[in-house]
Amino acid sequence: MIDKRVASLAEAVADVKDGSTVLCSGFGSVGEPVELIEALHAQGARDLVIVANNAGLGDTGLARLIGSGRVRKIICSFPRTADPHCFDEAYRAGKIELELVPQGTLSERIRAGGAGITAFYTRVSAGTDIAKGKEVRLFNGEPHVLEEAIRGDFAFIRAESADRWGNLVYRRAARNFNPVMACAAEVTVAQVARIVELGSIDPDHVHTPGIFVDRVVVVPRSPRA
Amino acid sequence: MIDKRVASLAEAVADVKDGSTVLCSGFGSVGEPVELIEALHAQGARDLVIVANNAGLGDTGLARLIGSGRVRKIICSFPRTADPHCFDEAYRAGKIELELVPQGTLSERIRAGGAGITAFYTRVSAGTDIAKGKEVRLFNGEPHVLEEAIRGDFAFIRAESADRWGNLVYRRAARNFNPVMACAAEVTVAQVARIVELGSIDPDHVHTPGIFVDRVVVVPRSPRA
Amino acid sequence: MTPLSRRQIAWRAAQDLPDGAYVNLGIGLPTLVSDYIPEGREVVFHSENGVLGLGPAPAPGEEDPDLINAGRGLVTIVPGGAIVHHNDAFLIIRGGHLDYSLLGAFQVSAAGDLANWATDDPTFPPGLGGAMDLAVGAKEVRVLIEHTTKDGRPRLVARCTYPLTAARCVKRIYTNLAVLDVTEAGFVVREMVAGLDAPALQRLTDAPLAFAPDCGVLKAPPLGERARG
Amino acid sequence: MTPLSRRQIAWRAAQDLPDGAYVNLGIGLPTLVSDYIPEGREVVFHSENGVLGLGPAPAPGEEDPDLINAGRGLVTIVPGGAIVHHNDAFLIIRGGHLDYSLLGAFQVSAAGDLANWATDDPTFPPGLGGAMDLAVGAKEVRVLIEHTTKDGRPRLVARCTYPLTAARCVKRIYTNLAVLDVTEAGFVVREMVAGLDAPALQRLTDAPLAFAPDCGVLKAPPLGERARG
Repeated sequence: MIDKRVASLAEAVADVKDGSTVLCSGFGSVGEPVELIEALHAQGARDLVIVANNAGLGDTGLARLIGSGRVRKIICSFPRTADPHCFDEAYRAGKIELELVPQGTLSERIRAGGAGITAFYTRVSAGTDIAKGKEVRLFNGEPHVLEEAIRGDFAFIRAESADRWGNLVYRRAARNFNPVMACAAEVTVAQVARIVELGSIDPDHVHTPGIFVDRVVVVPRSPRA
Repeated sequence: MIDKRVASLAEAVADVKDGSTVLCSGFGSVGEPVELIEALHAQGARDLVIVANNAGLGDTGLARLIGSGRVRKIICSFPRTADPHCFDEAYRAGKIELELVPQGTLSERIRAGGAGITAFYTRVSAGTDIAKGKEVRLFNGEPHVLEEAIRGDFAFIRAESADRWGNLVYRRAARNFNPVMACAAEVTVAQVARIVELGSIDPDHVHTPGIFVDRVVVVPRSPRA
Repeated sequence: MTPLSRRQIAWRAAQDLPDGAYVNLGIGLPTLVSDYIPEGREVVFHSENGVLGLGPAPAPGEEDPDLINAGRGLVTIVPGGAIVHHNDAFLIIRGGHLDYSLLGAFQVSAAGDLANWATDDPTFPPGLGGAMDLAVGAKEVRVLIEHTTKDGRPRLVARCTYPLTAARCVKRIYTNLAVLDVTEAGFVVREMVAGLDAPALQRLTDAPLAFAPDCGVLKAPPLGERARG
Repeated sequence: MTPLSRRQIAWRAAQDLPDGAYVNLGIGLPTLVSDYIPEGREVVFHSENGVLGLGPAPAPGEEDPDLINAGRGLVTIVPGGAIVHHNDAFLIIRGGHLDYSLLGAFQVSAAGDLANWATDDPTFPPGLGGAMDLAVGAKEVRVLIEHTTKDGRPRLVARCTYPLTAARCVKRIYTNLAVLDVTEAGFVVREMVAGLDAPALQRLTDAPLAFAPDCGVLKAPPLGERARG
């Protein structure tokens, strides 16, 4: 029997080792698996490489992880969200390495990691400072940048509902990076608002099939503010 | 007002020119826009390049187009379906050029065409006859083949339902190549079993957003055999 | 001479979007554009975080915390809207599926070069977001921008001094003072606000300006800050 | 000596699939495997055309024309199943998400080379399908194959004479006569049918065979053609 449910957040993140690469979904706080990241903070792993769109806001989730000095490097597109003081302080103090990637290239590199595509050529960033040091090649007379796949040791994602096989359904714009990151890690851990019966999700409406998901942990949504 | 409905199959394919590249969806006959292809046959365009998984079966759809000598070249993964006599005859007579592509590479090249990814490296086919003449490059010591994007002048696809914006919903395994090909052509034409009211498809359940679809023509499903 | 307000710049840009257009709205000024589409037109707004059919800000009490735009502002989704994941949101952008990308900017050059992701302040962490993808991928890139910085320096320049987002990508610019096209010959002014003359606009611009023969008056109706904005 | 039937080969391969495995079934013999998963195990079958959770053939009257497997046979979908588009079906394949790929073959070499897409007959149009993707992408590739051709020539060979699908990819082979692993040292026989001895099996194989110390008897229950098959 396939049952990917785990009993606690602590159990869900227990085996993240120092030095791991962790893909963290979300666009700002929407779709962010903030409780998983908080559990990782409590677990204590250090020297992490984080792949995310942002670099945390306020003092929770990614921001706390960065503020506590656990993150060696962040690969992201937009570290400047509302109140990014944890990242800002670490960045200004030279305590965190930043690899800045255009958002679409970031998403595509993660997808490539999940899809068995080792590298690809894109026009995005050609001729800019971001392409410095990267291979550039002409196709149809236009410069293209070679970009390589990204994979995680772990992916932390967040969904609205799941069945015990790990089939996931998202709500509205909380989908964002979740289906992409779910594909691209050795271990994908999903925090979900609720568990539904196996077979209750129409196969045509599954957003992330369970084949991509290793662990599911329930974190009820807080009441809407 | 956005209204992508066209009144007839003939109108939907009227501007396909001789020499066009046409992406035709379907896996065998499931998800195949057979009435659109029949309309193209009636329209008379010649010297076509067809991109499809198969090369037609029996005497309808792609098979008829090939049998009538309208197809100069086919790019596909598996020409040998049940009763492929139209393709077989043309192939044996040297009347059709065949570019054989692994199915996943075919799908990925089409997606790349839709996604603005000009080329990519994959391990698939490295070291085989299919990779002959292609650029091979080592990543992590393993040979990879460089594959380039495919785009169509037209994509013919098939869906279960559509709204007037061209948002599409598929049923079960009839989804197959449809969402992929919808993205990768200058003009995407969808035959659909029925039109539904704008707003009646849950935004979380749209399979192909209307941004990819230029024309929608209704072809009721024939009663199930 | 009365410069346009930020909302009036957004209003002006909205008037040029044709019925049926698919349009991405970048962070900042552009996100205001969706409030001002003329009656009777259907324009589909795309947001890099996977929303197609972005609607106006929600009425009080109708906020959905899972529905935000690229600037993390709460939005609605219109009938006919669709949600896609991030990778498909950028397939749409990079694959040339958007008719227009409306972007903010620090600087735009007379060649259409765009700089909108980093300044020359090394202590200010840069932020790319989807700007590079949008600048390269959309069929047409338009910029909404204040004509000068707060301390009066031109943002429309002969050459960008800030790092580029993409070269030669901007086709039209809406500022608080003028509407300009970027042509092979550089900036061409299509409209400017009443009370401003050509020499005055030129003094606020760091690249030679040409003026269209039919150069018109840039005007917009009075627009209050919307209660729901 | 009684060789296994095609359904018995499928049955034998099914016994080795562990609970929770994600498995692709190739065209032909492998598609029969889903009928024979032991009671109490949940194995999720994937089909290249975008079905996860492939179930058995439908009961008469319950056919769904939109639900087919890679061989175009009508199938069902189990509770917990999911549909994906073709590109995601191959993301799953190429991205290493499948635990096992079960494939048919024309030839397999002692090095694990697989040939299953073209013969040496130039008038026979070749067909790749998803075989190259599956051979490279799955965590483990297993082959189901008749031990010899209809006219008695070996299919397990020292070197493939037909064009390769992929080199060094096959780890285990189920034939009508034996179960073999492909090791660094070549074919190792794990089981063979009763009544067959090592020299006899060697004569039907075009590469040296080693025999596992615990080499067992290959057996399968009698299996009729299922009414619903």
